[in-house]
This record gives sequence, structure tokens and C-alpha cells, in this order.
Amino acid sequence: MPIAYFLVLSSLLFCIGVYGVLARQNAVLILLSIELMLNAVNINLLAFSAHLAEAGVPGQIFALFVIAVAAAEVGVGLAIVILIFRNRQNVDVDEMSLMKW
Amino acid sequence: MFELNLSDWQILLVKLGLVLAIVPAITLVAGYAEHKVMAHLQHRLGPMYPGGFHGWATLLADGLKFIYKEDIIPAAADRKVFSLAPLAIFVPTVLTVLVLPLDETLVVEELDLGLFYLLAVSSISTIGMLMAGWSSSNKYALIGALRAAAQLIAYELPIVLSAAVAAMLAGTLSLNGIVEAQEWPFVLWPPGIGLIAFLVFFGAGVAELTRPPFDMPVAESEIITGAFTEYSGMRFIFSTFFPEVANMVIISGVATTLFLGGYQPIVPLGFLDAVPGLVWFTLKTAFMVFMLLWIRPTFPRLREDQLQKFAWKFLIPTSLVLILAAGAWVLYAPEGLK
Amino acid sequence: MLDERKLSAARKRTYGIGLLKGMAVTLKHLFKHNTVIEYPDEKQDLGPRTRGVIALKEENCTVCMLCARECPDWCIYIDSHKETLPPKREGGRPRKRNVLDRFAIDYALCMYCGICVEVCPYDALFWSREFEYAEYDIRQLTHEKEKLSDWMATVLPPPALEAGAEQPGQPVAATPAAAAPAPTAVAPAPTAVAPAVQPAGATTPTPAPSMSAPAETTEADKARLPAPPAHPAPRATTDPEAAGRSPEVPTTGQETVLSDQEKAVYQEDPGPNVDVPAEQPQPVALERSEDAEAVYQQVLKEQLDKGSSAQVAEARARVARAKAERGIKRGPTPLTVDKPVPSAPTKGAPRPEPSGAPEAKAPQPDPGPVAAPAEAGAAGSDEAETSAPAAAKEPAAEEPPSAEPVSTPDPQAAAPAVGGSDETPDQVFERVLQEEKAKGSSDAVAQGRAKAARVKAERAQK
Amino acid sequence: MNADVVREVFFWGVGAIMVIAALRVVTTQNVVHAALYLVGTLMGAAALYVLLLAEFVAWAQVLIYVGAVVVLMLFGLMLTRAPIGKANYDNSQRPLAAVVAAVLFGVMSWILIDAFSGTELELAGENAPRTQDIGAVIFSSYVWPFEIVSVLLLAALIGAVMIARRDEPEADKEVGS
Repeated sequence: MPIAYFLVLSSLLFCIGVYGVLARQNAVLILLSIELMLNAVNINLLAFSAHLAEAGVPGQIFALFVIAVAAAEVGVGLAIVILIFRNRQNVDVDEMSLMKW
Repeated sequence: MFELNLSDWQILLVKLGLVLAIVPAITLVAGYAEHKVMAHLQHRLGPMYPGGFHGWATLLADGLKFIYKEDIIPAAADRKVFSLAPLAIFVPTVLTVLVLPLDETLVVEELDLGLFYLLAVSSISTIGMLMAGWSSSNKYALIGALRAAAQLIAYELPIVLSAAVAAMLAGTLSLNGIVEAQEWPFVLWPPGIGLIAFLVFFGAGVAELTRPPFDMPVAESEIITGAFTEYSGMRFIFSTFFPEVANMVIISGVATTLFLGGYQPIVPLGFLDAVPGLVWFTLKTAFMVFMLLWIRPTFPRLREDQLQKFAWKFLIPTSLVLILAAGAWVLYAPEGLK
Repeated sequence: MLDERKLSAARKRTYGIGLLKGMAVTLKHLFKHNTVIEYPDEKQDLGPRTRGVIALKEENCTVCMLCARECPDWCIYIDSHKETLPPKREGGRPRKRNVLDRFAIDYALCMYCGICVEVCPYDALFWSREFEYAEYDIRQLTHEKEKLSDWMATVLPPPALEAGAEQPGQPVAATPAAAAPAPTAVAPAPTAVAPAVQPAGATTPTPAPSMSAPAETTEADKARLPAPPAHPAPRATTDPEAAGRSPEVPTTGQETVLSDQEKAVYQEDPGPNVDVPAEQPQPVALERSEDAEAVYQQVLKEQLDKGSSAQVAEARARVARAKAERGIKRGPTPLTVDKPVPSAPTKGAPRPEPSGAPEAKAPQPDPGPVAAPAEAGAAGSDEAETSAPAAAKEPAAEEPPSAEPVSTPDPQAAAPAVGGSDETPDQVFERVLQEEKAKGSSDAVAQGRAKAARVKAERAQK
Repeated sequence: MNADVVREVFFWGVGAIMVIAALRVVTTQNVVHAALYLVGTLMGAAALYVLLLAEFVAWAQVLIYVGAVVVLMLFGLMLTRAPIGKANYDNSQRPLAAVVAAVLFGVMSWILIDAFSGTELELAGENAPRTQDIGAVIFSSYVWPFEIVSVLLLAALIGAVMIARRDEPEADKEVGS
């Protein structure tokens, strides 16, 4: 089975994630798109891990780390989103001009 | 015996078909037991009419009734999500059964990662709860769904952690391996750790089932049937009754497998080896189911905050300490004791 | 005092033990015998006062609508029409009576509060123990009066009176008039209710006429006419069925227990066809009205003399005092005789008038109002003319119950004329219109009343 | 049936589901649907991990992503605003974003295909890494990254609690505890 299959699928998912991050204005939807990108990365890592099987399992371990970091990211990200929602009744990133002076 | 030449995927299909037939049957038996045991714990008789003898056909009659009931989808509901939610709850329930070792060889699919698979698959149904509650377009359903999700996430942790204790002591994630690694007197060994881990697992399991006394997500006096308030007919059965009772059996089976020695005989006496492991497994699981049925009419419902507090402030710290203790035991216990 | 710290310390010490104790309790119950009554196969002996279903004693119903009005669920439906009866005597006034057309209780709505049974002033509603009347169709749960009447057969007798309670019928027996009911007492009681309803019934059990004899009720009503109009005797649990009761025996048919106040009312103005009880507890009402406290003392003394228990005496005395106070406050204002109640006494209602009934008891300290309803009720009778002088004294006299309806100012009073005269409906219309205009009613009102009169006349013709 | 053909069919089926679900995630106008479509992508990814002989990662994906992350997302959505029905969640950069994504995909896939076109994956079961290998490697060569990730998770946990926490001094004094 050609490894290119997995790599192209991975890059497709990644680009869909990029589109989502750029085109969405709801903060939670942006988080979802980021999850898409992280998954694309994971597929990539595992495909190479399978490809380089003789090198052991570092690909899988990195995928696990990515999953763990993604979980942490979602936790903090959602906390921020909820905080913003509580203060502004809105989660539109376009309207988050808090840092602008 | 007859010989069949089946390829791998055909065998898998046959196994799936068997599971799909047996799981509902076991659910019916357990549901009937629930009716009867709970009734007798409360000085009642329970169902007495359907089927003639002590109402044995009650649940069949119930099922028929639900089949004939109208399938109502609220006008304001999100139809797609609403119809898919029972599936998202029902399928993971069935999938968990696949790896339970009923006997040394009697297991649908023996996985290297049995325990991990089991925990992973059973966590999916939370999404089904949220789907059902959100799509119903009903505030009680939404509150119930959020309660259910919060509760399932909170109690997932002690379950995973106490199961990890069992896996650490056994040195494997394979359910068969965990059973084999256990020796008489199963729960009581290693001293303290096993029993406490079992109790934590059991307590969190009761909460995972959203059964009394942890049934805030379906507390009928406040939020009707929680996430399933708007469901009717077969969808209702597949989203509430079936998963609840089936999960009750599954949790009991998992507890049996992880802590009670699974299909091993209750006491290590030579002549008991003649009894098939399935019998021992069934006996132990039935005992666990009885415990669950016993708890249900005994204790009053917890408040939502008490429920969360119990998980986060008691069960999770306890199980974390247990993991430390189990690690210490595995590393430092004298060889003769292990 | 409970020491909070000690308590929480004790809780900590027994952490988890409570759970085990609870489990032990339920486990114990697992091995106990069940306490279930397998209902369709075996039946529990329900208490005698079980609120199963409400039975209707149709003959007792005067269509006063109290039950329908008090019903919190509005599950009682009553239809009725008025019938005009010919005057009993030559030259008398035609009388009107309400005839019950429909009495239905929707048990799909009923919440079994029993308020209708409580408020019914004529003992037309009873609780029955029957409860197995489930239906496959919700519409079947609306019991019409036939079905409600059928439940009467299942009504149990009332409970025995408390020891020391006043026996129903005692005071009546003390009156000479009590001699009269003897014949009625002999009459057989066709309903299952009657005998049982009066535990002390030896003196007074009233024969209930067969419940399914509406045809006779016209006669029966005539006979019942002289019954004390102002005293429905709500305490009487029996059916004060009047069939076979002679007009001369007004109070006795009912085992009516007349309280002293009630008797006092009789004595002050017994009305034309009320036999004054011979006992004569003195018409003290006039004096009483002066001072509530004096009334209290007096009634208390009377009651004690009569042999009532201390509790009963005190209660009655208190009631009397309260009434006296109210009466003083209110002054001798006329009672609402001219209120257009559905069947005002002036229209010759053959039955005691419900609206008048409660009031009749009230004004005991004040003779003025007392007489009004009593007379008003009486005025409706065929002997109305005899009471005319008395009525004239009352404020109600502005509406003299004469046979000449033309002069009656009461809008509803137009009706009696219809039955009595030979006018065509159109004539009635014209006449009523003229009357109303003469009275100064507005055009709309006059038109409306006239139309109503015409309709009634048309109906009467049919 | 040839195992390789089965794998290929499996890959194309799962891949199609994943791509469609991913596209719906970024285009649907209903936030909850977006999260649920993400479940489709994540489950597909888990299936692909099984295909790539990374069973442990697959179940970890199901347990953590599907069982926890998506549930958290749904939770967050329902705590903020998740109406049934459509609403506009796109901003004005949609065409530009589409162009960027398309160009990026074009470039990446061209490079990847160019670099790895002839490479075949050996997906037979016999040389699959066992779970205990993963454990052994994590707790030997990768123990520092592992510890750092655990500290990161702890920091994220505390941070999330601190951020989302309501500053109500009254609420701190819990009654009867």
C-alpha cells in the first residue's frame, strides 16, 4: 500500500483544518479545526512510523504526545472561550478586540 | 461436531450476530431480575401476570408495547441528531461485550489491549447522551444531558484509574491475562489495594450507569427522564432501558474480570476445576448484578454537587493513591508474596 | 443541644457504616413476606368512608348549582329548566320549580376533593366506596345522572354518632309536631340509604321515594312544599325525601335537628305553614341582638339546659355570638331576598331556597333579616297570601309575592306570569317591555328581559 | 480476497468518510453538527491507525479524543451558545481561506507525491510493534518528554480551572463542608 495515500489524506485534512481556522469566526469552531489539523499530523506520524518500523515506535509515541497536548489545548482553549462568553455573551473571534487599543 | 470452513471476516460476522442475539437476551433476563429483586427488597411482588409464572414475560410484553408505540420526533428537534443519538448509545454498549472473556477460550475477540479497548469504547456513549439532550430541543433534556456528560466524564477517571491498578498488578492490558494473573483470594490480594480498587471501581461503575443513587441525569422528579425526555417507542428502549441494563451486566462482568478472578473457580479446590469457567463467570457476574440491584432501592439520590464532589474529591484521589501503592507493590513486594 | 462538632466527628468515625446499615435493612426486607394485595385477584377492604365515586340522589337536588360552582375542577355539569306548576289552591299563585335535566360528573377531571358533597345543602351527593369504573373511552367517564343515581345503591350509612352527641331527631321528637311524622316513619324506605343513614332513626327515618320516580316528583313537591323553607338542615345526612309527608308536618320528615337558633327563628316568624314547635324556647332573639356577649351566655345556658354536651353548647354559643356581632355591625339591613337568584323564593319554588338557606340561620340575633328569608320562602308557597302581611313588614315586601306579577319589579318575576296567564308569547313580550320601561330599565335591559319572557312563554306553551 | 485489496478498500472508504466529515466540520452552519462531524473524522482516524498497526494509539484516540475532547467541546458549545438550526459562523475571509487551503494542499501533496511516490508500506501483521514496546520506549528513551507532557497536562488543568473559575468570594465559603 503506497504511503502516499496516507500522506495525501493527511495533507488534505490539514488543509481543511487550515481553511476552517481561517474562515470561521466562532472560537469553538476554530478549536475544532485545530483538532482536524492535529489529527492530520497524527496520521502523518503513524504512516511514517509504519514505514520506518525498524526504527521502533517513535512515531506512535509522538502521536500519543500530540493527543495529550491536544487534550491540554482543548481544556485551556475551552476555558478561555467560556470566560470570554461569560464576559461578552459572544464567542466571535472577529469581535474579540480586547487586545486592541 | 461439524466442520465449517469460514474465512476470518465470516467468523467475525457470525460472532457479531451471536453477540447481537445474546446481549438483548441477557438484558431481558437482567431486566426481569431487576424488576423482581427490587420488588422483593421493597416488600412487593413485582410483575406477576405476563407469561403466567411470576410474570416472566413482562419484559417481552414491554418490548412489544414499545415496538407498537408511536415514534415521536418533536417538531423543533434536530431530526438527524435526534434519530442517531440512540445508536450512538446502543452501539458502544454492544461493542464492549466483544472482549469480555467468559471462559478461557470463550471470548468473541481476544484483544491484546482488551481493557484499553473496553474503556475507550464505553466512553463513546457520552456523546450519545449529549446528542440526545441537545437535539430534543427541551430544556430538561439539555440539563439532563449536561449532567450525564459531567457525571460520565467525572466517573470515567476513577474507573480508568482503578482498572489501571488491576492492569498494573497483572502486568498486562489483556483481559484474559488479567484473569490469569489473579490468584485466590482475588480481591483481597494484594492486601488492601485490591479491595479498595475494587470498591472504587464498583462505586464509580454504579455512577457510570447513572443508576440510583447516582441518577441525577435522569432524576425524574426534576428533569423527567433527562436527556431522553422526548424519546418514545423503540428509540426510548434503545437509549435508556437497554443500555442501562446491558451496561449493568457489562460493568458487573468487567468488575468480575478485573477483580474477582473472572472465570476462575471461587475457591481453589481441585474438584471445582471440572465446573466450566462460564458457570463461575456467570455466578460472579450475577452476584455483582445483585449488588447493583440491591443498592438501587437502598440509597437515596445524591445531589448534583455531592455527586461531583464524591468523584473529584474522594474517588479520584483514592484511585491515584492506589496507583502509587500498586506500583510500589509491583516493584518492592517480596517475591514470595506476589 | 446537639454539639455540631461531636456530631460530625461521630459521622466521620462511622464513615461507610451507615451505608452498610442501609444495605442490611433492605436485605432484611428481601426475606420478609411481601405485603402486596394482588388487586384484581384479591381486594382490600377499603375504609367505609373511601372516596370512590360520587353518587347523586336525584330527588334531593334542587339545581342550586352550589356543587358545580364550588367544584375546583369544574367537572360537574348541570342543566335544568323551570316548570310551572298550577296553584295548589283556587286563586293561588302558580308555582315554579327547577327540574333537573342533566347532572353529570366528569370523573376524568374530578380530583375527588369531595367539596361538592360537602357543600350540597340538600344531601343530594354522597360518597360511595365503589372505585372500579375505569373505562376504555374517556368520554365514558362522564357519568350522567342515571349512572350517578345508580351509585346511590352503594352508598354506605353514615358513621355512628359520637358518644354524647345530640341524637338526630331528639329535639323534633320533643315537639308535639313530632307526633305527626309517625306515619312517615312507618313507610318503607326503598333506597338502601335511608335506613342506614339514620342510626337513631327510630323516631324519624324518612321514607325515601324510589329514586327513579321523577314523574312523581311533581306530586311530591307539592307535598314537600310546607317543609321549612329556610332550614335545609344540612346536618341531616338522610334524604329528607318528602313524598308521603303531609304538608302539616314540615320539619319532621327530615330528622332535622333544629338548633335552638333555628327554632328561635321559627318562633319569631314561623311562616304561614310552619308548625311552631311547642317547646317555645322563647323568642329571645330581640334581646340577643343587643350584646354579643349576652347572646353567648344565653345560648350557652340554653344549650346546657337542653342537655347538649359542653363542647357542643360552647360551639353553638360562639356561633351565636359571632352572628350577633355581625348582625350588629350589619344592622337590620334586609337580606338579599331581591337578589335575582336562579329560583327566587318569590317564584314559588317548591323547595327550600338554597340561597336563602344559609342566611336564614345567620341573622339569628337580628330578627329583621331572619324573617325575610323565612317568609320569602313561605311566600312562594300556595299560601303566600297568608304571609303577605308579614312579608310586607320586610324589605322584601317591595316585591310582594302576589299573584299579580305585573307589579313585580324583579326581572325574573316576569316569568311566573307566563304560566299563569293566557297571554300569547308576543303579548308577554309587549307587556314585559312596558313594565320594564315603566320601571325605568334601560332599553337594552327591557328588550332583553322581554325577550326572555317571550321565550319562556313559548316554551311554556309547548 | 487479497488482504491488500481489503486494506485498500478499507482505506478509501474510511478516507472518504473522513474527508467528507472534515469538510462538513468547516462548512456546516450548526456548531453542534460540526462537533459531531468531527467525531466522524476522529473515528476514521482511529480506524486508519488500526490499519497502520498502531492499535494502542487508535484506542487512545477513541478514549481521549472521542470520549473526552469532543465531549468537552460539546459541553463548551452547550454552555456558550448552541442553537438548533442554522446560524452564520463564517467570516468574510472565506474565499481567501479557500484559496490558501487549496494552494497549500496543492503544494504539499505535490511535494509528498514527488518524494514518496514509489514507497510501499508493509502493513502485514507480523512486524507490528507490540504495545509493550511502546511502554518500554516511553519509559526509557522518552521519559523526559513524557514527564514534561504530564507537567503540561497538570498546568493546563490548573490553568483551565483558574481561567474558567468565577471570581465570587462568597461562593468559596461552602456551606456545611
